[in-house]
Amino acid sequence: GAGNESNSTSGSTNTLHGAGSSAQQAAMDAWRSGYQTAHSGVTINYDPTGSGAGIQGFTTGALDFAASDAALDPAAGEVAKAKKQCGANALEVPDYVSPIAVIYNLDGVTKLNLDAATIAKIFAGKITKWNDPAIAAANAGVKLPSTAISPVHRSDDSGTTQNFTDYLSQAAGGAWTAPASKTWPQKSGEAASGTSGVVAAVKAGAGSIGYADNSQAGGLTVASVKVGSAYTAPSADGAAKALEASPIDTTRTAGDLAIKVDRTTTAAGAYPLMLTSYVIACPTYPKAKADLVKGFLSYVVSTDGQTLAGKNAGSAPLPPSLQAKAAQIIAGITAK
Amino acid sequence: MTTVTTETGSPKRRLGDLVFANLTRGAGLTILVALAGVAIFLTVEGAPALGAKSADLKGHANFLSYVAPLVFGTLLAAVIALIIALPLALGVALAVSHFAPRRVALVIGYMVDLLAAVPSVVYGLWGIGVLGPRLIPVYAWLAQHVGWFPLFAGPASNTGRTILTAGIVLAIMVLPIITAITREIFTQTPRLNEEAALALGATRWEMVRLAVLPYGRSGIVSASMLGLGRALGETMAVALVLSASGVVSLNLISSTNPSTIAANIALTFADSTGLQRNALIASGLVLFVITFAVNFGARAIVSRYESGSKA
Amino acid sequence: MAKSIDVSDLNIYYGDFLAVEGVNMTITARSVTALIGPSGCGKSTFLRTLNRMHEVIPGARVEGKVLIDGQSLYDSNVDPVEVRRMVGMVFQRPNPFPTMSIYENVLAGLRLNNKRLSKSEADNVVEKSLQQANLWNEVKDRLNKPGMGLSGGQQQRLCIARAISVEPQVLLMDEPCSALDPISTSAVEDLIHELKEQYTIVIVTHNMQQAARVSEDTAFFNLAGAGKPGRLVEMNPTKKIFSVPDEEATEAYISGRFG
Amino acid sequence: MAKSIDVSDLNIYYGDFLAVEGVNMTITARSVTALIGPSGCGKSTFLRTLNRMHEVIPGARVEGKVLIDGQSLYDSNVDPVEVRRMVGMVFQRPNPFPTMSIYENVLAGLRLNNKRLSKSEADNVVEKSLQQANLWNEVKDRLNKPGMGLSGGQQQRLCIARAISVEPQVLLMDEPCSALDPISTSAVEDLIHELKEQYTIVIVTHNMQQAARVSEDTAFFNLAGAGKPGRLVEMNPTKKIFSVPDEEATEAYISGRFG
Amino acid sequence: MTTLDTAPSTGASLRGARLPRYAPAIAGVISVAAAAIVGMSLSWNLAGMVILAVLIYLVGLTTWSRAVENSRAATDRLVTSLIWVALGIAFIPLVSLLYEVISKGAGQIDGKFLTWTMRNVVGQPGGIYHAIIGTLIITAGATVISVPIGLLTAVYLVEYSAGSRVASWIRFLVDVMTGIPSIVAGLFAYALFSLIVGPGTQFGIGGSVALALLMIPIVVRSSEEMLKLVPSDLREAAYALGVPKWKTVLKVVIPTALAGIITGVTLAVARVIGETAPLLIICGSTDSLNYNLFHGQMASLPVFIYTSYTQPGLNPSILQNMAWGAALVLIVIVMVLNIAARVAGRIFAPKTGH
Ligand SMILES: Nc1ncnc2c1ncn2[C@@H]1O[C@H](COP(=O)(O)OP(=O)(O)OP(=O)(O)O)[C@@H](O)[C@H]1O
Ligand SMILES: Nc1ncnc2c1ncn2[C@@H]1O[C@H](COP(=O)(O)OP(=O)(O)OP(=O)(O)O)[C@@H](O)[C@H]1O
Ligand SMILES: [Mg+2]
Ligand SMILES: [Mg+2]
Repeated sequence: GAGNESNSTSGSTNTLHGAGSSAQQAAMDAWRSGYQTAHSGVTINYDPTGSGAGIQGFTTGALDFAASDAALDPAAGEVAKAKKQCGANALEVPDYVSPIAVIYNLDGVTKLNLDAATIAKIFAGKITKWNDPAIAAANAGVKLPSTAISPVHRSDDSGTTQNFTDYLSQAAGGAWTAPASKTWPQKSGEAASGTSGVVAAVKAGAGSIGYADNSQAGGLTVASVKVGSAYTAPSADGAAKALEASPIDTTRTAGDLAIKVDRTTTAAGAYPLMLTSYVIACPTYPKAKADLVKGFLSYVVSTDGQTLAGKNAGSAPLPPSLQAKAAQIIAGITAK
Repeated sequence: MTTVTTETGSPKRRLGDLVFANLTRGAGLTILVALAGVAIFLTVEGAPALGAKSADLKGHANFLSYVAPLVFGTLLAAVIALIIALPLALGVALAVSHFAPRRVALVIGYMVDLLAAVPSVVYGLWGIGVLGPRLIPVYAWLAQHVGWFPLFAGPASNTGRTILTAGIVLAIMVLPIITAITREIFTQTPRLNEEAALALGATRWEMVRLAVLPYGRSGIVSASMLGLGRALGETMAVALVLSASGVVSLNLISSTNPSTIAANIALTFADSTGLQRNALIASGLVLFVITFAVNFGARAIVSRYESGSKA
Repeated sequence: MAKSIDVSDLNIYYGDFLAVEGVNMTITARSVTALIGPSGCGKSTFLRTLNRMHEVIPGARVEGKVLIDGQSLYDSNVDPVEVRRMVGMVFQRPNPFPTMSIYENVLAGLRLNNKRLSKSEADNVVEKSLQQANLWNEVKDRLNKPGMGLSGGQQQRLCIARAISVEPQVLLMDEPCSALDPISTSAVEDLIHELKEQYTIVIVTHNMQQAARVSEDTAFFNLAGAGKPGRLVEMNPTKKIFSVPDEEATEAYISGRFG
Repeated sequence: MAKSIDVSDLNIYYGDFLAVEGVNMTITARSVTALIGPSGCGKSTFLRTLNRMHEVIPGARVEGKVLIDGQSLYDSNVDPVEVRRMVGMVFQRPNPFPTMSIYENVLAGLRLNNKRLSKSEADNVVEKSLQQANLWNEVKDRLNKPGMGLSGGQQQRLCIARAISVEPQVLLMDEPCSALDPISTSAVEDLIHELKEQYTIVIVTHNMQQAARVSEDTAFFNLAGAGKPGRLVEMNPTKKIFSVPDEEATEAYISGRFG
Repeated sequence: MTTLDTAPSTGASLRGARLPRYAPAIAGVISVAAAAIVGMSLSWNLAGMVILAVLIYLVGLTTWSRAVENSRAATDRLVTSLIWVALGIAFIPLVSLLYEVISKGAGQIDGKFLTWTMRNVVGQPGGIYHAIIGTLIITAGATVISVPIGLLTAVYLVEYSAGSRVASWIRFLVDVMTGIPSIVAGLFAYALFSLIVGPGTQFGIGGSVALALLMIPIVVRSSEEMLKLVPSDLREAAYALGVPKWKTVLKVVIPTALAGIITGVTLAVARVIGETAPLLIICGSTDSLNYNLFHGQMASLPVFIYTSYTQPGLNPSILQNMAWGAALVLIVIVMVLNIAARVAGRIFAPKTGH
């Protein structure tokens, strides 16, 4: 047996299976480890297969819970399917909030200000040189070279792309015409798989710019984004503030905390280019599982859990009001 | 006069033969069933994609226009790989079988096995981390000096993650397969034929041309076929290395490249649902059909050679 | 110009195994020399050292000298390819090239020399060689069929045709007739008679009568005992060997009372 | 109990190619019958029909009858495996099993037919068979070495040992001596003499002297012409064939003046 | 020279025109020197100089040989050189790759790395025991499925089919099967078990089935080649001893071909053991140990490498370094298999020499 596994129980009934958002993986690892350490004999599997697969696995009953970068989509029938699977309206709470950084690699430029329209034009291939007047205007005093801009995007489908394009389509005025989508909508620029792929590509290519989860921007220079009239650098705090400023979707049922993120907020210090991710579960479970699901998810949204995620995944803790609501919803999980 | 005509295999069979023959035939039929299973599943699950809307097809109007650029990219990458790998592989195989001293040949053999032992993911990591960056200046040079040639039109990628890089990585990955098979065939060349050539005063290369290559001809074709098959379907290395934008372009050195079917499936399958997934499976079916067609062509070549030599 | 061959103190090894030991022999130009001896005594092995075919077997090597017209065969600056072009060989087992037609098989050697042959020249060579090998009549209607489709004896005669088509100066034959019927055999023997006018011929044979019929000189090889290397017991004019051999062992072997 | 063989109106085909036509022949039990004839006339082909080895070649088939002691070989309820167990065969080219040692090669026939042999029984069979094949002295110290490591002649004698170790009732030999030296050849001939006391032996040979020495009856095969099938020209007691043959062609062939 | 006008005139002397034995070495030294001088004066980088040196060598040696020897010798030298150049080119990536894997991976490997799993390990290096075990179990499963089917099919094709139509179909479809992309095999297994067991099922045996689908054609093809190479002489020898066909196949034909068959199977294992795509779909991933092939997600080295590298979390270097370590372990496992197979191959190989 393994040196660190005395009584591995993978595959037994003390096991939860979850899958979905790959953005949540680092946080999930921390939560699982924390929970498994505190409750020996419990195994919680989490497969970062992607949000869509997570929801699908959940609605077909293959999973005990799912994590998704987008709330269940009523239009696509996801809400109804989840309801059918659970026998009642599914629970859905945000558990993971993380700023998305615009990262770049430009020799000698350590600080860069960009507004949403400029970012949109860069990624749409309309601005092709770093010393373009639109960039220069926002960066007085910075010596911009004439290097060609090489925008890097995700080649795989991802929640990061979904939130990034959502931001562009809401905040860039008319500069970005495509709707939000987890698939990159342009046919130009460099494509890389996974956050680490984007980070690596930006690191490798002089003049590159890309977007990635802030926690993984590791070592790269990060642009500040125009919010209101100021330029704000990505931070956990800023993301939490932007989330706080966003309304909850009131068309949803009581257990469904879907949030309509306001990308155009002007609240001071807010950073609206961020990703909000949810955990989805049923309100009732078979007896053997109910306590386990309730216990684990409670831990996830607890202050401890959120702090741990912040430490290990660089995410922003949920704003207190939201956290309280989430905890209350999860506490309502019961045994069948 | 009673005339009895006996065909091969008499009617009376022994029990052992009966059991064993049917066992082996059963194994063969299992393969047919498995293959039919794959084809049927892909067809059934892929069929709904024909009715998919552009929202499920990354903005393409219908499935055909969705899959066409992927087919193009798949073929392009595989052909680049084969063009690079085949001469190298034959060279290595001949070195092992006929040119290197026995000890050296043994070492080369181990090295080739080592090359085959490297998992495709690692090739992907190596392609991004080592090969791509090394090729940046080469691509810049090509774009500058031979940019008039459509293959090198540029602008050169500044990360080196182009379809040419992917092709090179694929070439390295299929090299051991082609080498291993051709080497095996080459070493099996009957000594009698090799000696016949040498005794006629053939140089080593002439002996190879006279006795070894003709003997290995169909082996070379089937080895290339295996290599091509792997290059067509290779997933992870391409998914990691290639900067795929889904365009149709013969430009080998820019950062805007065609994607391949397999890489596209790998990158988007997990996060896909409903008709998107059907479309991916249908593209898998297309890939399947392409490999089928490639193999069909290769078989035709092989059988033409064979019938030509026996007649 | 045919060549004489001088062999002195030749030891022949397969790796560490000494197969043939201490051969000293002079083979006269424009004559036929027969090698006889019991199975496994190293006749084939010795024969192959005369055109450096021995060294194509991994680990095989020789010690000693082989001189062809005074030129050492094993000198470091001698090209084995040249040697083999000059010293042709016919093997114990027929070995036509399996992918080639009969026609191409005969021409294989000439084609190597980059000779651009016109169709009619090639046709001539093929016909002449096949006729010399007494095969022409049997195959003239299927020259474009594969050489492997022939019977064993036909294949062997095809190989002889192939070897003589390049007109070597020395011709080594390792039991060339062991798969041939008497008609073909006597045709080959006639051919040997013709060729020795120009060429030096060395032939291994198990057939005493054949040795007596075709050769001027005969060399008798034998094993000193089980596990011991083969060696040359006696070499003398064939007439003498078959009438009054110097050695007891030779007489015993030839008369069929052996060991 | 040795068997006599009756062949009537036998046509032998390779696919559509008629190789041998209209053979009628009676082979006496407990005697040696030699098959002679020029290369390609179908001696090997005919021989292989006597133990149904012919049919293992794809497309090969026969028309006509072969009776062994009155039993038709080609009846639909006859098991070819049984036939071959009863009618042993030695081939033109030596073919020892490469994965087996000399010892195992000799025992292959018994072992593969599921005979349980004690160690000492096995040792006896091996020694006896190898001695009969005149190979024992050469290999007795390396019985566990691979059979492929022997010289051509040694390999052939190993194959003879293998064939006789299962004590067949008829023994077919396709030029068994063509790769053997005279010593081994005469040992094999002696062996044939011994065996014919019990067994029926059919031997293909190119060596007239051998045919004359070993056989009671001789069958002469010939081709009626190029491209025509081979056929049996004459079958008669060997003495008669070699002195006053019925057919002109036979005499021409035997005396070396042919066609 | 009286009668010789018909014989090849080059045969006049054995010696004559021949480059010295060390000619390639001379040519090598000269071309390296020339390339270095040109390269340095134009301040090229090493790669440029090496390419130039190779070109000078190829052209120089061939020209020299053509001038001194003859065109056939020159061609022989050119081809020989090209073969060595091909070898060199083929090994550049191997050396680079091994350097990369070893330099990044070797430092990772210690007792903990090999005996721990990733269970409850966050933000610090853990171990890959679960992935090693998973890979071994899944691949063993695939081998157990594919070798009997593959070998028996090959026997059918070579020994029993006698050119039947079914056989030509099987042969043809096996060829097609070699082209099945691994990801399609993964999709197949996923769908199969979704139907049999339930939607979205992920477990080890699914991976075994997917890998077996990839292995079978390789096993069939290589075994078929090897069986075909067994001389028909041997089959006839056995038949003539009255050995039934099936026994001939089992006791004579297969043993003779065994070395080649084992090599083929090993190549097949080497081919699939590093497959990522199908396992990603059908085996999922877990950070805990799972010995049960038939239940629960199972980790495997390739998937571990892929997920660790692409989703390395907050402190990317930890998991990415572990990925390199795991890559090294995977390569070593395959090499050990290879060597074991070679040893086995040698043991079973037909013995010829003394
Ligand atoms: N390739 C080889 N490797 C090792 N030993 C060999 C090889 N070929 C032959 N020998 C050994 O060398 C010795 C001489 O063999 P060789 O074939 O020269 O005999 P031979 O006189 O031609 O016999 P035969 O009349 O049967 O053809 C024998 O002991 C044989 O076993
Ligand atoms: N496997 C085969 N397929 C087709 N034709 C064959 C085959 N084997 C032999 N033949 C043909 O059948 C005829 C008889 O051949 P066979 O080998 O029986 O002659 P043979 O008398 O034994 O000759 P040799 O004395 O040379 O051994 C020849 O024309 C030969 O080309
Ligand atoms: Mg010999
Ligand atoms: Mg014959």
